[in-house]
Amino acid sequence: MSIEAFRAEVAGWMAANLTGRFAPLFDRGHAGDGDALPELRKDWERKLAEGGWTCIGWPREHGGRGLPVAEQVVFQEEYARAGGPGRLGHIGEGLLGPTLIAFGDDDQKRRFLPAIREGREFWAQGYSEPDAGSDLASIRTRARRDPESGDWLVTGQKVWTSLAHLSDWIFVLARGEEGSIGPKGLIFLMMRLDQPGVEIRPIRQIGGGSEFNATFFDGARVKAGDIVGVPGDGWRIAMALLGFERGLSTLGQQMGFARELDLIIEIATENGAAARPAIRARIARAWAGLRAMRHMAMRMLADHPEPQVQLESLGYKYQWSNWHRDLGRLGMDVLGFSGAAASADPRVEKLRRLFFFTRADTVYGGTNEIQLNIIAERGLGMPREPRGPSGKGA
Amino acid sequence: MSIEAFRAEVAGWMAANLTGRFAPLFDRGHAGDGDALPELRKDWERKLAEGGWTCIGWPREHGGRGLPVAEQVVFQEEYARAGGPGRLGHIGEGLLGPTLIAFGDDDQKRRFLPAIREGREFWAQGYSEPDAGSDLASIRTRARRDPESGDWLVTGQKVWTSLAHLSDWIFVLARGEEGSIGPKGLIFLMMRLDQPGVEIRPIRQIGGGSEFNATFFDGARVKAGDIVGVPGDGWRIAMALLGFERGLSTLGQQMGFARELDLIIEIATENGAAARPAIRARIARAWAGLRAMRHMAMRMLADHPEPQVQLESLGYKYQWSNWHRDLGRLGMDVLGFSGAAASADPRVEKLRRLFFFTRADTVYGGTNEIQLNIIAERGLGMPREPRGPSGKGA
Amino acid sequence: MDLQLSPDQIFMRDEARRLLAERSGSEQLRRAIGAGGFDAALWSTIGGELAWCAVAVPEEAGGLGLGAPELALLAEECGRRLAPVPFWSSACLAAPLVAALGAGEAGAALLGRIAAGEAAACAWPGIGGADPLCGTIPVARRAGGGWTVSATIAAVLDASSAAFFLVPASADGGLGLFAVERPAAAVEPLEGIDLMRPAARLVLDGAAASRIDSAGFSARDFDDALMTARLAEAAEQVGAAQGALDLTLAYVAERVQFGRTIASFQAVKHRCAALLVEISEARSLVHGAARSLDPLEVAAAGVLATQALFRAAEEAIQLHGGVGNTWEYDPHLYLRRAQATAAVFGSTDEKLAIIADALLGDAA
Amino acid sequence: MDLQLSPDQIFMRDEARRLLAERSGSEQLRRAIGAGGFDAALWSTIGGELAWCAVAVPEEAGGLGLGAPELALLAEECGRRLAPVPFWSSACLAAPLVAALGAGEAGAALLGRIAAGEAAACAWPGIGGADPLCGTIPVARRAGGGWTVSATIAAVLDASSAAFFLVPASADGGLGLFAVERPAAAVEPLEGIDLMRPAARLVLDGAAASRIDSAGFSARDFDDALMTARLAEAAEQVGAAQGALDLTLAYVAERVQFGRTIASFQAVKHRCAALLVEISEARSLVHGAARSLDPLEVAAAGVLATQALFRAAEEAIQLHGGVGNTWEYDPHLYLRRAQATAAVFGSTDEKLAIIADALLGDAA
Repeated sequence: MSIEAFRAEVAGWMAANLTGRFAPLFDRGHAGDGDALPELRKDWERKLAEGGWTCIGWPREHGGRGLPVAEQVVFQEEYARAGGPGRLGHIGEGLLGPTLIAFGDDDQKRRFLPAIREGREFWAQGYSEPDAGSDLASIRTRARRDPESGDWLVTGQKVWTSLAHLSDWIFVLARGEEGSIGPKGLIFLMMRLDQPGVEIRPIRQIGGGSEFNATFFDGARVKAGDIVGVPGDGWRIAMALLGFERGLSTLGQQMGFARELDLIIEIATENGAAARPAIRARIARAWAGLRAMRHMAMRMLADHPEPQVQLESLGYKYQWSNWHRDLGRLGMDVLGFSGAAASADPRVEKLRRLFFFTRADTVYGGTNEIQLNIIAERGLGMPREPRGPSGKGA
Repeated sequence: MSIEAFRAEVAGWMAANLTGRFAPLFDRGHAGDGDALPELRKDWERKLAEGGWTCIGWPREHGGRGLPVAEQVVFQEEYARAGGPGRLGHIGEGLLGPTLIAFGDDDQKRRFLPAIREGREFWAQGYSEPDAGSDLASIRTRARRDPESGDWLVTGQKVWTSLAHLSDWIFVLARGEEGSIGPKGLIFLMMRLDQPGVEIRPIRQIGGGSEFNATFFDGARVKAGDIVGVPGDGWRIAMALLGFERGLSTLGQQMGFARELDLIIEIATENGAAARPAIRARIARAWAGLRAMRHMAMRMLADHPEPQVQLESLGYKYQWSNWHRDLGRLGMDVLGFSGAAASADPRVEKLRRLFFFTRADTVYGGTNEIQLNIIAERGLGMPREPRGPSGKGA
Repeated sequence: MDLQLSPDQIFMRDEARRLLAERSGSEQLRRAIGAGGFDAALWSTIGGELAWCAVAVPEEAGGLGLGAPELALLAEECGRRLAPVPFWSSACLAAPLVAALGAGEAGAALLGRIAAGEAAACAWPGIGGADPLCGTIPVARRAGGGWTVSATIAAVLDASSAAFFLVPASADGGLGLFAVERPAAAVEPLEGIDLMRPAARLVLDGAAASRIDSAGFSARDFDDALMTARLAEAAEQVGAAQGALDLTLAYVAERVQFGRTIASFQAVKHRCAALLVEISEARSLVHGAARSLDPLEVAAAGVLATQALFRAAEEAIQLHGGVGNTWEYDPHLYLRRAQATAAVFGSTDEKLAIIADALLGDAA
Repeated sequence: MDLQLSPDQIFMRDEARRLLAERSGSEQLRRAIGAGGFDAALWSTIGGELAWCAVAVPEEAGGLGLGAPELALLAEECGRRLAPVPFWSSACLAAPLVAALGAGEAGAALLGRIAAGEAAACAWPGIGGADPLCGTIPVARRAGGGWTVSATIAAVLDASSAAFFLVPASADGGLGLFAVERPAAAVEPLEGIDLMRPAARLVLDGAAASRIDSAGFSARDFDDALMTARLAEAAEQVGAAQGALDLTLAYVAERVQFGRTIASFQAVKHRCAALLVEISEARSLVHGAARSLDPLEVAAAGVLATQALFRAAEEAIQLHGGVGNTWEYDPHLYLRRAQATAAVFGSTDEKLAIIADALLGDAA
């Protein structure tokens, strides 16, 4: 099938299916709105699965369609263009699945992958902790082996466990070896969320929504067979998983950015802000940045990006998140004072959400500061930032 | 005399004297043009002295006029407003003089202060070294005592010895104690420049001028009586001297800034740049920054600035130097492409000089980076930046 | 000629700072959010007991007869703690407006009420624009011996706590200033982004009004009468910027990552230091402009203060990391103030245009 | 669909990089300054031996028939080392202009000469503006069987090394493109700020000229024919930004202050890292725009590249400290290029206005 035929197929499927009972999902559930309409969105995931639109990049032997990068890009673009809702299946499909494909055993693949692909089980991620935000190596959640059952008993706290209250499983990075420090002695566990030792509390965000949680473990149980790799492998697996996070969703994300910019242009044209030279220049600058991101993604998504591009791709998260944060502010400045008070216009509310939510873009998934450290140290070969005297801190 | 009468007196004197043979000095010899017309400017210094306009803030007992801050401010303003040339006597009057008044012995005061006040002797400063730019404590120039004469013999190199080739004396911070490191064991010496052990080489700056020198000492001799304080006092004295550098010249400097901004406005109005919204906004922003500097100076120059103002004054150098650097760029952007090629218009040449020279503002006298360290550490109480393993470096 | 604060000014500022540190901390702010962005007890202390609103009211009207410099100092302290009280609306906006445009007993009586701690709010159509009277101006009509005013104003700041409203309205073919008592107005609270300065929709349907001015005034007069309010808004922004920096400094001094306090990372130090410079620049301009009340300096103060506050709030969220994006930490309260005030009396580009027009002549 | 470079493109770029690292280093640049900003030997290698100027010349005119992507790659490498040769003027500006507007044998002959390594320069009045033809357009007159052109052009880039000049001129009531051989022109070198791309005043006093186009063209056609030159200028700026960053990284890795390399200070690291992101952003846009030659993307590439280069040059000077302000260190050479190119084909605000007009409609 030609790429254009494939594009038409995606667009056609979306048009035919994102309608009727799924119509309310149009453009919902994205950043800042991530906890919207959860049950309907789970149904939507199953709908997608029936259509063969989940896990299209997974290898065929693991139930995927093994589609090449170009098709995956097209899918992301058309999904976003059609106003497809935020994907509740994203963490399973994009993070845990590839991790299991790379590091899981056959039994795990058999038990977990089909449920992800079919939209039957949803995943949350458990990495950050209150005292280990950017500094994953200093996590303190402990996993001790129950000598009788061979299961692992987990105690501690994770934060920013996105959508844990809507998920069935969570993967957890924990300290599996008593007394270990830093990246050593960590273990990567897969845990059911509906059990007595787990408590999930919503974290209220600055815009008012609650897409993230703090999740508390008090002797929560992980079956012996539900660890990935062996104890001590946790760091290596976690780092690989973070690598999966980047990539294809980029282009769908950019399509969403473009829709946001279009909305800002629409409002600026309506309310007269488009007549102000400073606003005009900022909108033009935003457009330039968006085009740059698009071409950057096209360079990164080449089959074999050359070293120069690999180096530059270290900066992509910093690039998009700061662009997006600025866009959030631009939206408010286009609204002017009318954005400061409430409005019956849902477009205004969308821009207000954008303003608050984009503040998190430069923090989650590696803060600006961590990104710049990584670029300087790994990309430019500059000296590493020294750790403080204690691995744990004051 | 009322402050306004004093203002009129300064203005009147300048109008009456910056004329005739001194007319060519109008607006010359400032930053980027510091080596212009040196002999005539030395004559001008003597003319100023005759008029009683040198060292007006020095205490009466040391030959000054003991004028209060308000009058000194007015003098600086009117001097600048009249287009008075860059002061060749500045280092003697503003730095070495106050240092001797604070730390010198009676003999030194008698020998040096009158010559400074009367415009007979000019001073250069010898602090920075090639391997000790921002890091004064790591200087390596050595001073050894000649056991016979008691004199000091100095060997080493200083850079950024401003106008050393036009000066009679230089003060030098050197390592007086063999094997000492850091701020310990330093000595503050006063050295004649016209002697065999001294070689002065101009440093060509990026704009083409040569206002600074590298000065080489090869056993250059300092008389036993020409050290300030005692050996080992050097650091304390040098730091005090840097404190004298800030202060009143600020307002004269701002008057110069205002003239530069006026020039930019004049050219923008002539060449049509003033019709471009982005240029208009930048000019307005520059004006706002200049007014802020003015009021900041007015707060700092209060007789007893409160602690809040003392803290904020740590940032003043960073503030003005970055403002000025931006102004240099604004001038070129107002010129547009016509600034890229040469011009017969001296105003264009002035803006070109400004563009290049202001690049140095954020470096000399403490780089941006050092300023921010100082503000963070001394002003905000944040942790000190650790020194590296060696005091000397690789 | 210098800008040294007098001992009285320093005393007043330090007392304000002390009071608000105690009475307008994080917990109190949370309670105020629950109460619609208003702390009645704090207002009774500030407006009533301590009579902050009397500061710039003329002595003959029962005030202290001080001026914009003192108002600016108090506004700065209020901003620093985001004090949820209508000090700016009453003391910096309403009082100078009445003092400038009001006349006779009617004006003096209102000033006396403000000085005594009654909250006032101002209602005009164009609060978000550079031109406060853009939009549909309310209409006043003679009724019996008095007046009625009819209007719908989309957003009035601090409306909910106001005892009365000041309304510029067209009257007899010109402009007049009217006071409408709270019971005569319909006030519909809005969900605004600034949680500490609530806005409301105001509906006046033939509301009984008393006229404050004697013989009308021009739009230009009205604009001039807002100069103190513009200046005080910038002062408040400077204070809020300082407050956001205070929060940040406290957090980075405690928060440990990679075995070090965040405050020990040079990039963090440099950003905090640069912020201090930016705030100090804006503060200097506010102090200077408070003496001159020169329209260009006031506009410039607004530009610098808006920018300083936005950066300080942005950095507060960023340097708080994950928790900076949570409701329960305070940085977002400052971001909300930053964005909400960014376009009061015109956006930054409109303020810069005022300056540019003066320096370079009109653009067109 | 992706933007992967082909093996041929990578080979071409890497060879260019290797050559220029060897032949356009700091010492060679110093010698070129002494020779008026031109390295004749390097030009003979690049233009002659290696035929870089043939890259985008159509095959039928003796070129390789490649396009803007390849020119951009070479321009980027030239920019990185500030190669003092008229590659941009000849290959990116003159050749596409002739290819677009020239016709018949006259055009083909000129393209052949450029492809063979003869340097060409373009002379028009408005090089500093968004509109290249603003100002007084040269006048062409028929003389005998041919033409003469008269004009004074204030600044022509790379004029001194040119073998011939391309001059748009008014002819027969329209616009025509003319070639004037070097001996027929008076070239007065100017002291420009960019030491590696010299400008000269060009005086044509009834100079013999040959007409290149067949039937005239519009100002819009002329503007369109410059798209490759605009794009290549942005590419060159990206390269220069990278070159300035290269310098900086090398210096901070060596320079020790306070017992540590400057590179170990986090604030320095973060600034270098942010610069890399900025350069990479501009580079991505240049690579994308080289494929599309979409006017909006080309304008956007100019905006980002101009900004990246200025910042990189500014930071190079700043992070070199004292020596960054001396003539003998190279950072200022990059700053000169940054400022000199900031307004070729219009300033940043004019480029943004092109984009804004397309997205938002005309301002007026």
